[in-house]
Amino acid sequence: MNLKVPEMITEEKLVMLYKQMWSIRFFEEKVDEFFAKGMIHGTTHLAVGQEASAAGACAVLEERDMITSTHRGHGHCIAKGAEVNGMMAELFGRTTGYCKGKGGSMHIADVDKGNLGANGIVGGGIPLAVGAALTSNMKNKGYVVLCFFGDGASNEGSFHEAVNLASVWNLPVVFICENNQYGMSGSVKEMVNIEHIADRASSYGIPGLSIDGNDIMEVMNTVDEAVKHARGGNGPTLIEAKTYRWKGHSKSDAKKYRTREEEKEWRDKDPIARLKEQLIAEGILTEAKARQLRDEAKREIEDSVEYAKNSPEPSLDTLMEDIYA
Amino acid sequence: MNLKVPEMITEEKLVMLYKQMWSIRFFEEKVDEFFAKGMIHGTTHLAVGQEASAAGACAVLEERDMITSTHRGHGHCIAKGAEVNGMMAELFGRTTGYCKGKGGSMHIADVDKGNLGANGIVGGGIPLAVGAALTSNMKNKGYVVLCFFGDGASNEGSFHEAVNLASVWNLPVVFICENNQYGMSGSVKEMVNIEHIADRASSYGIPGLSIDGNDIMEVMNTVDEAVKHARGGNGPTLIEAKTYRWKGHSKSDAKKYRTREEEKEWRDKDPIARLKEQLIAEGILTEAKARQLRDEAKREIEDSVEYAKNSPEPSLDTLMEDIYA
Amino acid sequence: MREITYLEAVREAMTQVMQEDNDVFILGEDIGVYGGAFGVTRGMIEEFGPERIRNTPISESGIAGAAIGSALTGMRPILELQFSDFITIAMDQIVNQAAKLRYMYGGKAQVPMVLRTPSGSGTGAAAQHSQSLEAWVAHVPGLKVVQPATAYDVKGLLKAAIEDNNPVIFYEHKLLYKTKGEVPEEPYSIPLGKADVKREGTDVTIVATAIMVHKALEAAGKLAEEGIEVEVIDPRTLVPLDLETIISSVKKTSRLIVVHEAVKRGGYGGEIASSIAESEAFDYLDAPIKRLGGKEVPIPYNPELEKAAVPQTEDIIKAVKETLNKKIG
Amino acid sequence: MREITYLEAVREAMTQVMQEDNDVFILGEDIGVYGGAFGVTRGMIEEFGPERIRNTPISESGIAGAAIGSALTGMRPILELQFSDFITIAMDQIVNQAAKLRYMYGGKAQVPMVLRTPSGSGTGAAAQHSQSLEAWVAHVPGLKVVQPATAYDVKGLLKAAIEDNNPVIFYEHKLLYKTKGEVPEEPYSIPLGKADVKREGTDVTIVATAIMVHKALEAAGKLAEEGIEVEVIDPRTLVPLDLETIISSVKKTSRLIVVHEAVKRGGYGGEIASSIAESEAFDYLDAPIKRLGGKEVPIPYNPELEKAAVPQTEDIIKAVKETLNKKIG
Ligand SMILES: Cc1ncc(C[n+]2csc(CCOP(=O)(O)OP(=O)(O)O)c2C)c(N)n1
Ligand SMILES: Cc1ncc(C[n+]2csc(CCOP(=O)(O)OP(=O)(O)O)c2C)c(N)n1
Ligand SMILES: [Mg+2]
Ligand SMILES: [Mg+2]
Repeated sequence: MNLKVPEMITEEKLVMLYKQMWSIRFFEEKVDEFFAKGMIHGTTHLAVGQEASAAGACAVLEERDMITSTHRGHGHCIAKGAEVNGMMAELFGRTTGYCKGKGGSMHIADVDKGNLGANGIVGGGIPLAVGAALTSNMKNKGYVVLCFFGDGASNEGSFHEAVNLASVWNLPVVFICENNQYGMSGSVKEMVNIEHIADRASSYGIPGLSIDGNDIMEVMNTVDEAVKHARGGNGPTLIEAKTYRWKGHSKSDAKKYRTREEEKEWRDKDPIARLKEQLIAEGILTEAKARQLRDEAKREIEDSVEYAKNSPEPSLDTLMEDIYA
Repeated sequence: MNLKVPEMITEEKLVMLYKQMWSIRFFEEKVDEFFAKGMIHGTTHLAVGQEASAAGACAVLEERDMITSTHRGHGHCIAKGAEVNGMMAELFGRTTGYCKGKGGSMHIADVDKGNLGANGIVGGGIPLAVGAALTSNMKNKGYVVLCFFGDGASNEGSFHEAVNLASVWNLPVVFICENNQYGMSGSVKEMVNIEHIADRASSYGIPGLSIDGNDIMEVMNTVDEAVKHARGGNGPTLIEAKTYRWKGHSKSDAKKYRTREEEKEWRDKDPIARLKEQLIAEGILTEAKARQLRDEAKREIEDSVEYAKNSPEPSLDTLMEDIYA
Repeated sequence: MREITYLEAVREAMTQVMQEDNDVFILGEDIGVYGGAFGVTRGMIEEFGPERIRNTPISESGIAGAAIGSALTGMRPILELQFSDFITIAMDQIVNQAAKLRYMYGGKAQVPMVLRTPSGSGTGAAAQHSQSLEAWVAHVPGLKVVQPATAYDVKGLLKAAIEDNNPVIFYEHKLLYKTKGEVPEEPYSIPLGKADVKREGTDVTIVATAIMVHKALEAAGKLAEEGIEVEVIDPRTLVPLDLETIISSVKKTSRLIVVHEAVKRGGYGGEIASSIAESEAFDYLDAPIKRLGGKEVPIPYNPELEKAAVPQTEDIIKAVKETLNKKIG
Repeated sequence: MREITYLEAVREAMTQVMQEDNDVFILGEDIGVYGGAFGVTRGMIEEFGPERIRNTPISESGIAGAAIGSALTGMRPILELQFSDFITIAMDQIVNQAAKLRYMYGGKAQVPMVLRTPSGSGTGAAAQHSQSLEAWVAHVPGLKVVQPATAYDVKGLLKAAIEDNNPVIFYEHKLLYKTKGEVPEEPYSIPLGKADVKREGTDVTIVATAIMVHKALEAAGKLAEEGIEVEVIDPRTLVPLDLETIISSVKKTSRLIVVHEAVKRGGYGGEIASSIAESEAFDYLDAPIKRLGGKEVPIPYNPELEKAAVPQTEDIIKAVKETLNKKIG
């Protein structure tokens, strides 16, 4: 293979990742459709356009490694190995959902697979990641925690406190900031007075790297290095993956804060198309195989909708369950 | 004058500052004595050894400029022009105290003189400073806000959120971190993974300067630059003044977390002795005049104790006053 | 009279005060062109510009502090928090700073600010975006707490809150934003600390807050068909609390039910119920005071579970009947 | 039996559990060689080392989150916050994360942690270091809340709290640290949710928490000289709350006074009083339930003002007499 990839990334894995990115995209588009139709309630935050950072970052993890996610967490969840059936069922509020219908989009977790959960509080998951990494160290577990958060979250105090803590305790965390240029309507240009959020690493004496988050190869290589660094006992890294969310912030967003031209520019940097080109150029994929994978991914998402629809609603008796352990 | 000082710093002002530093020290020592004797209750945090950063930073301010202070705030308060009588009376809990006996050491404020108050919450005053600077901008007041805080406070989320806000709004604040090497027992070496707290400025795209906080000249020159920068509409600066607190953290502190040798090293860098030498070398002060100023400062503090002791205790009727405006 | 929505009434109150008083400004996340998470400030940046409709970074503690510091120095900020659950991040600034500065400084400062924030469940946003935490701030001396239930009230109370010289926590209810009511165009204020009898009745008094006012009115309507006359009182402000109005009502009806959406355990209903029990009204009571509140559970995502977590109209009807069937002694 | 202080009992409980269970560790500011702001952990770093007696930077939100994250993944952290007022900085982590994670995840996670923190006034530390904010956390489903009043109780309750699989907020009272009592050397736990009758009596029931237990006992002693027999109940845990024990007592005495140091307005006393009024005990009441609590004021610095801000023994005596003089009907 001419592509520079981490050693655990085989050709099969690359093909799997290509399909996984489609799974993420189709999942999000399906959710978008159902929200628009009023068939799912609540709110949702879609990661269309950001597939490479989720898929790429999780691709280099071991199974025992953990992640913490965000309100925009479906992609991370899929990338960390969740079943789309349970995810879709959760969005439909069914008992077969990951949270038995109690959590919804903003709280999907898959603790068994090492996903410590989405979080409705911007920045709220960052200190949790540090705590999970502390367990890894104190119990000599050897796992690394990958902590996802947004550009907007990097302005929360919780970011600062958590990264400082991880740095002084030299914990195995990789902080990965998905800088999609906006926190809701607030553009990074207005909300942060520096060019690269990765530069905030210098407040904590840890490596800071700013990368193209739409290039899954760069994501994998960078996160892999950071994970190795962490696993080797060398402490945290802050990675900034520059990317873009194609859709609005959440279900209702007139997107007045950005231009259609800007959106077009970023759509042209579609991370899925990019991977496809690379894999075809390498001979790892053919157009036909690519189409087949895409269709499979699509069908699986459609199946997940059937699964969700056919799953039972929770009985009212379950309301007061699962509060205390 | 051969000394490099900001242009508003006259010889008289330097002489005044010499006396002021003694006022701070004697105030603190008197408070220490009364706490030890059980004549003042509550707790207190003394700034002995840190006189240069308080006196020097405030020396270059205009009267309309404001400060926010900390739990270790007596020095800042004196430097911003408060009367020691009202301060001592506050520590004695009397009606003539700055807060009518309701605030005590950790809450002395002198809003008329531009001191927006000490703060019992580590980092709690930093966002307040940003708000005061916002008023300056929105009302075109032209004043600058000097925001004191400690090295320990720089690990609080409030620091991060506030400095980020000031940086994106380009507000006239000067953040001055008095790095006295410890936050209570936590040494900077263990609690921060970088050499200079001033380096945190790079997270916000603002100037960051690390200086000798025991050299009042360096403090004055640096803060003066930063104040001008702010007043000129160029936004905030983060200054780190390295210094040391000679006494324990608060009233009971066995100081097990540091060595007596380290303490001695820093005592040898006494900021008051240093200024005296400089002024004598310049012919601005004589030994005799220096002694006289010191004695005057001492007497004023002793007088303030008399004042406080002779002041009335608040009547119980005042308990429910001053809650709502 | 002209009808507008609760949301429009909030906007109108702010707009009118801001036209009069240059010291008033709004800060918050996405309040500019986006118009705020619920669209309350939509259009305001066009009228007042980005200085006075001030978008902030996502940093609730920092922006609360900035609001407080600006209030301390002469501005009259209105801070919008997108969801009232996020006050958890700003609690130090609100509770240890805003509420206490005046007192700690011996009365030598004031903090005239309003923290506006939507609370309540019913939108499917689950446990971290659906809480009703007003009991926390009502427990803190130095704060005032407002919970308007109608478009008319929200306009008048917000003006009063902005003009108040103290920190006021102003809860808007998400599900009420779209409700309509008659609202005068001209500015008016409703004094903080004045309850409103939303419906007169003789058989039982219901004290209800925020969205529960509407559920109580609905229940009252249905009960009237059965000949039961319910008096519905909306305290409108929790601090100060207008106990007098409640006391007079209880003296008349001899029965009291307190309803709020917030979790019953430790909710403000306990304060209201106990205060009435401690008052002269106690001797008039013909039945124990009953409280209805949210169940002791984080708000779940599933819509049916979500509804079951907070009092509904039928629960109120049931409570009224139970109370009427109870006799003291 | 051996007498030790409340403070020593806290330390002993932690020490004994930590000797048995390697998953238990303590984190907090200055808990290492300094021994913590009140000296509770003094000597522990020597026994357990800096990994398990883990000094943290000053960042209450970060360290709370770290505790929660570690609990979620198999540790059993004890987080020490230097003053309970600082929970304001950690509220998001405690309320939106720790309390809700299990429920939001459909029961697929647990957060076994204890947040220990000293509360209360009386030390002259003024408004930001003297609050009693337990009503806040008691209002939040998913948390348990403990408020021990004696050396014996604190040891047993802390062991139970550490062994509980839920987030427990554990309030120690500053002024109780130096009080002594008989405490067995061997480890024991006191179940959460079990009130303790601290003194038996027949004329009136006082439910008191934390330091007010001692003031109530003092009042009871003085009243006994006048022939008034007061029963003093210490709920010990606010969540879960042992209502049964209070109900039985009220059935016996027919009179109830609830006393806490926290500000009366919105305090947990309202919950206790209202719950009793809603219970079967209501019919046994011969006088209205009375609540005593802190005045609606930030805690002032001056020692005399400070005392006047919270209930004192004389206030309790006065309340008992008033209650005894009142008759229902
Ligand atoms: C503490 C908090 N503040 C505000 C919000 C509302 N909110 C939800 S997502 C969001 C934007 C977050 O921006 P970013 O971190 O960049 O993530 P992105 O949405 O771009 O993925 C905001 C303001 C929230 N959920 N939590
Ligand atoms: C939020 C908060 N956390 C902890 C404390 C307890 N405390 C008071 S001062 C202090 C140390 C502060 O260190 P630093 O900021 O360096 O200031 P210094 O005391 O050295 O002047 C601590 C931990 C507090 N008052 N507030
Ligand atoms: Mg973003
Ligand atoms: Mg320090």
